[in-house]
Amino acid sequence: MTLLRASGITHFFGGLCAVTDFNLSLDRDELLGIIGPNGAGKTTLFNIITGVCRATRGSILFRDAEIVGKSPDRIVRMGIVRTFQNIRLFNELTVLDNIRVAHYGRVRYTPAEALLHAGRYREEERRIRRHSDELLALFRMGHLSGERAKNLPYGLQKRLEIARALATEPELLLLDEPAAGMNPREVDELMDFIRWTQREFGLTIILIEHQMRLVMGICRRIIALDFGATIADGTPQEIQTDPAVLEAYLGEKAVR
Amino acid sequence: MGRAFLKKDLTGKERSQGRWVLPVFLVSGSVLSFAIPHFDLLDQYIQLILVYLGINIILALSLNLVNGYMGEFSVGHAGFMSAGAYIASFLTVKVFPAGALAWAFPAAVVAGGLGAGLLGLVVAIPSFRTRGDYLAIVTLAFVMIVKSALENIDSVGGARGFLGMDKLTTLPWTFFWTVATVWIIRNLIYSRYGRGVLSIREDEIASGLMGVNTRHVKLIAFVVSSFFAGVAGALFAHVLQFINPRMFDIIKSTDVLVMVYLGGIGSIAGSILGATAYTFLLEALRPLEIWRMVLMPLMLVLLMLFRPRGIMGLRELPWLEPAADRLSSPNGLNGLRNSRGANGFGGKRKDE
Amino acid sequence: MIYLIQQGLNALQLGSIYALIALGYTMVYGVLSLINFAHGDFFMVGAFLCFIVVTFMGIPFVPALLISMAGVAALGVAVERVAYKPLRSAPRVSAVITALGVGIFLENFTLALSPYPKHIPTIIANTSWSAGAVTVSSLQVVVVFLSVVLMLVLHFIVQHTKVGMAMRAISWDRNVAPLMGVPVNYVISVTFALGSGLGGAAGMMYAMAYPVIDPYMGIIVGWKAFISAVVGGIGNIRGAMVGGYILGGVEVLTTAFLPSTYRDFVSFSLLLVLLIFRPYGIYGRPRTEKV
Amino acid sequence: MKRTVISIVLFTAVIGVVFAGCRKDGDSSIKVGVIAELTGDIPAVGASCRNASEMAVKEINDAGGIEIGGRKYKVELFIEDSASKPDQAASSAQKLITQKGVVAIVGPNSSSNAIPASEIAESAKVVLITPWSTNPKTTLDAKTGAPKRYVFRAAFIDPFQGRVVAKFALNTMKAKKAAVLYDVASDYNKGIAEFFKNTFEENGGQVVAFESYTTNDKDFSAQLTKMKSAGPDVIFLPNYYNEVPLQVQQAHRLGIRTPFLGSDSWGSQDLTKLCGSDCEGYYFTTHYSPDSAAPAAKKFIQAYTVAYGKTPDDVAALTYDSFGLLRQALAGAGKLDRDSVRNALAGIQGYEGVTGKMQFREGSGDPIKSAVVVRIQGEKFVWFADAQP
Repeated sequence: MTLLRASGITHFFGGLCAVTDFNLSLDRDELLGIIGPNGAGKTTLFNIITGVCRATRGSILFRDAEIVGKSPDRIVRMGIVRTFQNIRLFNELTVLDNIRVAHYGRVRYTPAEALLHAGRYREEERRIRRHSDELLALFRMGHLSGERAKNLPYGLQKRLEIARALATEPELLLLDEPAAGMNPREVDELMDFIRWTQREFGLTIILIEHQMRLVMGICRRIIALDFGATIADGTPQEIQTDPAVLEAYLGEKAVR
Repeated sequence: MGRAFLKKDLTGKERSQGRWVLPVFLVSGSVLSFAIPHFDLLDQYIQLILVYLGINIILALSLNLVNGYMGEFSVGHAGFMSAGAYIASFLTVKVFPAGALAWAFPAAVVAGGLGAGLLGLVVAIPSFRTRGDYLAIVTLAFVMIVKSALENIDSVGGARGFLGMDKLTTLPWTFFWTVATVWIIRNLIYSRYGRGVLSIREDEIASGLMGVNTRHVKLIAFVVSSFFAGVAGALFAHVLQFINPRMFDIIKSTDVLVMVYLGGIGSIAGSILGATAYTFLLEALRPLEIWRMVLMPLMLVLLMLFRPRGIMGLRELPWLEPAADRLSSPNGLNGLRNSRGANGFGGKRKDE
Repeated sequence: MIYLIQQGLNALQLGSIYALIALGYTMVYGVLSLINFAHGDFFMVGAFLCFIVVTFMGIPFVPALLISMAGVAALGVAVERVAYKPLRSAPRVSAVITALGVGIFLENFTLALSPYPKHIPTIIANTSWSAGAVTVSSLQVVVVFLSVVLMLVLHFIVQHTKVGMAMRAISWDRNVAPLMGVPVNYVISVTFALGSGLGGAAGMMYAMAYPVIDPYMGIIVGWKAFISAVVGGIGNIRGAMVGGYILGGVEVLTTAFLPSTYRDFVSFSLLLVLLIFRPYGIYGRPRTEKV
Repeated sequence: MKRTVISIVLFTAVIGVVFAGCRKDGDSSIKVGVIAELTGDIPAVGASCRNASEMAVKEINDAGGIEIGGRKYKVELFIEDSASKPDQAASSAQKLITQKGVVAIVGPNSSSNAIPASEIAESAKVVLITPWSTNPKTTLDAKTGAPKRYVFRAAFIDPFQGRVVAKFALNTMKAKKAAVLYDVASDYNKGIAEFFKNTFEENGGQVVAFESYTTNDKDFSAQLTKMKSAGPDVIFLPNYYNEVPLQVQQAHRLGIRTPFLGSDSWGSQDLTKLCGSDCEGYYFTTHYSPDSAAPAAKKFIQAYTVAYGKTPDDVAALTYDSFGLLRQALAGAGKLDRDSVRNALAGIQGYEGVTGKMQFREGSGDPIKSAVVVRIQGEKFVWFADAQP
């Protein structure tokens, strides 16, 4: 069953074409990897899907609903959420509040109820609270819930960022270079963690990554981008042997 | 003030202490607010200062919502205040019958707040597109526009000012509105909108990408903030019994800014403290005459150097937080903690 | 038509002064991202220095200008060292509030010394030339000419000297610049010296053009110059100049063609409209955030 | 928890100590409060007010005080800064009344400060004399329109002066077309400008330009250029002495040669200092002219000049007269209670002050006094004509 269908996505950055004619049909429960050298348009693609930038041309259907042109928060409520290449937590807020912020779109009470702490407020807040506590416990961060996010070590900040994304109750999770700055042992842990998360939360995941080991290790399907254009789409084995990829991506890497 | 007083490491047990402070304060405060003027427990001068104090708390707290909690830099508070002052005064003087002022006054105050809130809506819209310094300019220009407009409206006296208001702002009313402001703004902060406000301060883009409707949140924050600025203006007009456009110039805005940043951004207790310190110091330093105005900014600069976020920056008195927000959750974390869960990645706790 | 030319000349003079003060704002902002709200009061100090130097020491124009500039530059550097430097890593707004405090302090300190307005004696022979019904005064010429010269000098320093390059480097990225061997503290001091020095020059010229000065003269002019800087695109030198002339032009033209009671109302509304269409000013670029 | 309580207690205690103030029982002195704009946007006004107050009180005390009911009382002066903010003016008044127990208050000066302070004085039944406030509403009850009982002023009010100036322009200067430049944000300037316009037009004149600016503006060239093209016979500047020189100089620079006319706000010797020769030969209406003043006034002018190095401006003169009125009232009251003082003040017949002869209109706090027209000659203000509306 198709969850996300992108067709003809094109995005210009002042004359420069950051993404050209990107097409994708993503099934539920897939774990898709996107690779490509720096500047290939991977993050731009995420920005388009999440509504940060608006595609110049093309359409993206998520569960058969158009998302191009919608605001980021609408898209989150529809069930797409992402993490960031450089961690972007709410630094001065506590771990718990970082999680609770992400419940914004899932809360049903009106501003008036919020101002008066009346009506559905209490019940909903209790629910958010319980959900957040469970989530933190599941991520083994329950004991840290009162800590300010900025005080966490790097690895825990990454973990919190994923937990925060999951608090929005997404169907599709976009991970932007989750393994950046990790040593091989941590990458192994991360691979387990991503697999576990996908299973536990029933997610579909798109992953941008430079660490080939991670991508090849957990993705069953990989798309390779170069200069905004899709140059290959297939299983890890196919990608590894694809001449275009070798030339554009691995070739470049070898030179480096 | 000791650390125990400002607990920031949140352990449930200590948080639950001091719960009695709030109810005791509310009850004794409301009794006193009636008793003081009735039995003349304090002289008129101190009563007047207490009224100013209430108004200043309302102003500081409402500005803190936008500047401290949301992290914008608005200097438009004087404009909202003047809107509230003029609307309420116009109503009590020219519209409501003189005999009905007892019930009409609260209505006038609310109307003043609503009028200011409406202006807040207008100012919020540019905040969708711009932030920081550009928004500061928008609000600065807003203050000048409102002042200039008022100078040109002859039916409210133009530059000569508007008068004829009765002294309707009593101590009980001041107390009521101060408590209402603290309560409602606290409620807002400890709701999903309040967390949205905080997340905008921390990282607006990430906030939107975590599902926060940033436009909606900004609108609410601006409207609530300007509503209470309007309320403060209405109360102010009915204690001075005279208003003119010049009272609400950019200097007034900077006074409120000083209160907010003195007391501490992102803290209700901070705003209360900042407004209190400001109001009382201004009066207590009177014997210094001109040097009072030299000393005050100097103290502000020194405070900023040693406490850049203000006295209570980003911290809160525990008994101002709602009971439901306490960290000791009914489920008990320990039960959940190690039952099942991620084979964590990402290293150890910092303190291990 | 003659009326329009005359009003245009008026706008040019007013705009030059706004532009000159706006430059100080923009310099500091460009390098430090700090709105130096005390700048209007630096400007006031410049005018008072000019008063002291000219009245009590009888020093002629050019040295007086240099003394004013140097004095205010020193003040700017001192204030930066004492009050702003410790706050470089603090939240941005703390420094802004500190600046506000420094400004109020300067105003009231000057006031405590002497509350009465001061008169600046004539420094430059005041002659007017008339061409038909259009009148140009020597003062107007001096103010506009000097402003333009100072702006050009500043432009040269920023674009073509080593220290200017360092300033641009810091404004580009304050964290990376020191790694590239840029002496940050020194460059920031130079920035403050330049920005404040310009404020001092503006104060002196203002005092010549409008020779009655008082301790609060910097407040409104300062805010207006800040508006000019933002309208032009804060942090951008060309923007500050253009913004100053726009504000001066708008103020003069609304007075010229509309009832002057509505001047503030109309001119600030116009500026707001401008900011709605160009939210980051004329030369400003939004700081695009990488996601 | 203990520390919480202790902190709160300490905080309250500190505030209590601060506000308990010193409540001395000074039976042998009369307490008089002064509210002056020492800081804020008109510090020069506050400074003059304070100087004149201190001088007036020193004079009284050097003369042994005021005799009331056979006993000599010295005057004890309490000066408060209103920071030129209405709320601070109100709290100053309240503090003087309740904590210092003053018999009377002199000040505040600007109407926007005087009105809220007068409300407080009125409700506490304490005499308040504002030296300088010219807004007609200062002495009137806003609700009923009737005069306040305890609020007086030493200056004449805007409508009076507006009419005087307009008549002078029409009849003496023979002007047909007038232009006005005024500060729209200041009630004094705006008030006189409007009353001038009304009177001038009612009597057959024509106001060809009615231009405004905002407080703290220094550049008036746009407005003046506009006036120049309207071609008036006279330009009326009801503005303060620190702004007038700029306006006149800029007009001259623009080639305007029309005569200028002013109001009592020109009445500071600083005007000629700031103006240089630019104001030569212009007229303004004011309370008194130093050369024609009464001997007592001359004595004051001289003493003030010696003490403060400058001739007294209108604020100083009016403050001094406020004290003069108060002194006469106290001496005539016979008793020191607030109501007797009030009645004695209201009943003063023909007080001869620095700013001329005055007495209060029946049942009102506004004085009846005459205006003079003064001509600027060199450094001096020279008497030109007495003026009645």
